[in-house]
Amino acid sequence: MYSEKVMDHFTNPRNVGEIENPDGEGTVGNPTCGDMMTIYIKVKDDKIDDIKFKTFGCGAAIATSSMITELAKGKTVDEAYAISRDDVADSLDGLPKVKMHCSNLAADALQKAIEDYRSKNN
Amino acid sequence: MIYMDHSATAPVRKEVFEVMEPYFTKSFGNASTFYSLGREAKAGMEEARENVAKLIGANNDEIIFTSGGTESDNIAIQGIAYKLNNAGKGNHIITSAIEHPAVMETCSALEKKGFEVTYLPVYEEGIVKVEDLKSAIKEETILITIMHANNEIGTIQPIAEIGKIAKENNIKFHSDAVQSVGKIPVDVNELNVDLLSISSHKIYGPKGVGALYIRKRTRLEPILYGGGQEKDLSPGTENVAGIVGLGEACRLAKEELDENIPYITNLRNKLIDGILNSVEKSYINGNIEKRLPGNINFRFTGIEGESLVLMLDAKGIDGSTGSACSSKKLTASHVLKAIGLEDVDSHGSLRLTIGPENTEEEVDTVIKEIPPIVEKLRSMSSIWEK
Amino acid sequence: MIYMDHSATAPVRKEVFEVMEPYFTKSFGNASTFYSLGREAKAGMEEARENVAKLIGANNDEIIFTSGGTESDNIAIQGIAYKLNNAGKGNHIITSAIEHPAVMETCSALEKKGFEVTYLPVYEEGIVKVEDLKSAIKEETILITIMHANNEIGTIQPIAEIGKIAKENNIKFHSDAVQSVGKIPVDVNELNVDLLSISSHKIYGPKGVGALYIRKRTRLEPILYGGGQEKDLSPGTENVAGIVGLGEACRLAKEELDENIPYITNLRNKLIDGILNSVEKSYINGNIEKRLPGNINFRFTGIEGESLVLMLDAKGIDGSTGSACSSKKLTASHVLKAIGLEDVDSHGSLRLTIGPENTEEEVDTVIKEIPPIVEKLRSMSSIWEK
Ligand SMILES: Cc1ncc(COP(=O)(O)O)c(C=O)c1O
Ligand SMILES: Cc1ncc(COP(=O)(O)O)c(C=O)c1O
Ligand code: FES
Ligand code: FES
Repeated sequence: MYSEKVMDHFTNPRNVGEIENPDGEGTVGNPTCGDMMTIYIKVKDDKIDDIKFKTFGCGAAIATSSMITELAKGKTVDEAYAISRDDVADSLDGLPKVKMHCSNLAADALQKAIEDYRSKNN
Repeated sequence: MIYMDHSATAPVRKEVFEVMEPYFTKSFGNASTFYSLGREAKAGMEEARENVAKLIGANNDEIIFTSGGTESDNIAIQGIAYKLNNAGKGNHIITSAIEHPAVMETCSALEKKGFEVTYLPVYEEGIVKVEDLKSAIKEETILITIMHANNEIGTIQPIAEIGKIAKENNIKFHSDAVQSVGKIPVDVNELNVDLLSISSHKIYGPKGVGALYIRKRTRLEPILYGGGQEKDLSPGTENVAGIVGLGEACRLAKEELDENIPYITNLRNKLIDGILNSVEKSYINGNIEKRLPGNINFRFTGIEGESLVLMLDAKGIDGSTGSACSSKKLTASHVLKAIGLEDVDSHGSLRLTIGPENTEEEVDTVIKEIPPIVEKLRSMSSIWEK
Repeated sequence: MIYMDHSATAPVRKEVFEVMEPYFTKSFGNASTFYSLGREAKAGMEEARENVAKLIGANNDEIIFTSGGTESDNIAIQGIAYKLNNAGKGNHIITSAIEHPAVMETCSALEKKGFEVTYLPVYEEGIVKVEDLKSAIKEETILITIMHANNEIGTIQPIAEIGKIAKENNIKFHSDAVQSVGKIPVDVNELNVDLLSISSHKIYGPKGVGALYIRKRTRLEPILYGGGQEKDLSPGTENVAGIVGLGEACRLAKEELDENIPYITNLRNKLIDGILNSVEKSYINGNIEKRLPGNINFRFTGIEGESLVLMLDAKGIDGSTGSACSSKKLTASHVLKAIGLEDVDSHGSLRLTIGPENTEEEVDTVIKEIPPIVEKLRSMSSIWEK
């Protein structure tokens, strides 16, 4: 059902946890299937310096959360903001069809965290 | 592998497989033909019919073979509904809120065709109240269909009492006993049922075969048409090997029932205690007493069941969950909803169902493996706070 | 034993059985569960789907698995009839006079529910005329269901031509290909069918499993309800072992088709010639050319088929008859009636159907055994006069 990459990120999730006093924080949740994820970011020199996540959800939800933290880390804020749901799914060698919309919220959570960062720094 | 998903399916037992084997390649005749080879097949089938009948206290000619529990449920429910409705007897059906989709979807299809269906509530316990049933009965009620034991939370319904009320009111009564047959005593006369569904693969028989008990003089409108096999209700060339396998599975189930019940109950209770004592905020869904010997349905706050099942799988432990995330339609189990769980709580369910081949050591392993997995998932959960 | 009743059923081939075996006791998972064991089962099923699809030139996702040819026929015919009738497209169905009961009884049940059914004649040849079909089509025609090859007399219908006409008239077309698949080339696109029924046990797979080809974008009203398996059309826990067996049977059938056809045709012709030359007043029922390679349907004046079959059985030869005496309802085969046989003549029918494992020596034995048996029965017959 899940690709090896998904299973890898699910069993060994990267960057789990919270950041104290983050520069930005974004929480998204999907009412139908009920997953909830929060992304925390630290920004330094306009780059994502640190990023962590916490997720309540299925294997796909955990894997996409983990994957986006890897994709975003070190990127500029604008680059990170441009990461799409499809980018996340592609980096994981795809997600099952039913899970494409429900569990693939990590990009949205990161964008929300970045928006939070931008609103605080304007 | 530690297999604890017996309510989903069970392996074919060695003894059952051995009895089936000759019917594939040697005694392969069509049971409807009358030369020797056909008669051999027919004899195997009729012996199986007797074994099924004996397990549930029925007569041989009250058993028809089907392609599984789903077909049995459909033949029974649609069959009674159309027969009695065509005869002008009414259009009202009573069922419960926690039926298997084979019953639930059949009822809801009938609703779209003009039948009226009452879904009885089951409350936190997961058990229908006989009083609710009584008040739901009306002039137009033609059928009551309520499962014997639930496939998710294992709760056992008061079938004998319901059957008595159905009889008093002259209403046909069907019970989906797919999960109870072979696990607890089932006697069609004690239970007062007119129709009762059985599936082979839940009791160590092969998949794709089942049976339907039809009390004498109960008439059904057929929903499938063909060469007249199985009293014109489940036509098609008989799956002789499968039927023989179901028969043997029933024979063994009857023989071993008295021994299995205390053994399985004991393992189950040990597993429940082990987990509830070591994992905080862990609970059991549904009534703990009136429940199948082998059924456990845990609820762990703050985590999601699909990830839990996957992590257990990685440790070689097979279980299942009613979490929305693991369903095809991404909706939470209707059973967990019916016992009043909010979506977020139904996410955290884990069903472990124990069979006679599970051992005490396996239970010990599971008690050891679950807590750290729950802890790991909680540590990454956005909704878990100590 | 000389088995010449392959149209009734065939043994499971050794190669097929070996592929099925692990799915009973080892890879026994429920294909709907998502842990490893379930995924193994699912993978076996999907490989089988591909093998079925390949044999008939379909796409994998156009194949659903069923519990046999009978269920396939019912799902297809009732499914289209209700779907299109509910959509107000009409209520007229065209079929032939020689369909298998799975089609014929389904059509006649629909007649009772307000559908109109035209049964095309097949004449002495046992083949429908395309001209008759054309004149039968009307505004309200929603479905044509005509079998590919007949199970009794083996005659092959002009399916590709019928399909073309159905297409031109925008009418859904189903063909019961239970007897032709694996015996002669079947390609759903060449045949222009929208739906096509397959049964496993006719092609050396296990009983109790079948498939239905459903052309993309063809919508059916379900007749069975449950857990959503097989596109919601054939719900229930999948018969994984059976499905895997059907898949392997299809793979082998495809591989061996080119070799089998001339081999079987040759045996059949030898047997026909041998009998017609040695038994006076013996005939072949139905067109001799447009016929399945393995099918022979003899007619012996003055004797009755059931006694003939029993005497052959005593000699270790298995065949069958369309005689009224061997049927459950004591009525002559509707197929033999449809080709114009009087009751007394249809009594004398003997069907022998040859498979690839039959040998030339077996054919020689049958040619030797039949004449004295026919003679013996005629000598005691009250209607036989030289
Ligand atoms: C309670 C109940 N009813 C019906 C069924 C359907 O049986 P089958 O899978 O044989 O169609 C099942 C299992 O799937 C079940 O647990
Ligand atoms: C032409 C035809 N259609 C349908 C069927 C029914 O198939 P099954 O026996 O698998 O239900 C048969 C055989 O019995 C057949 O010969
Ligand atoms: S969190 Fe529910 S499907 Fe992924
Ligand atoms: S002669 Fe006996 S049934 Fe026909």
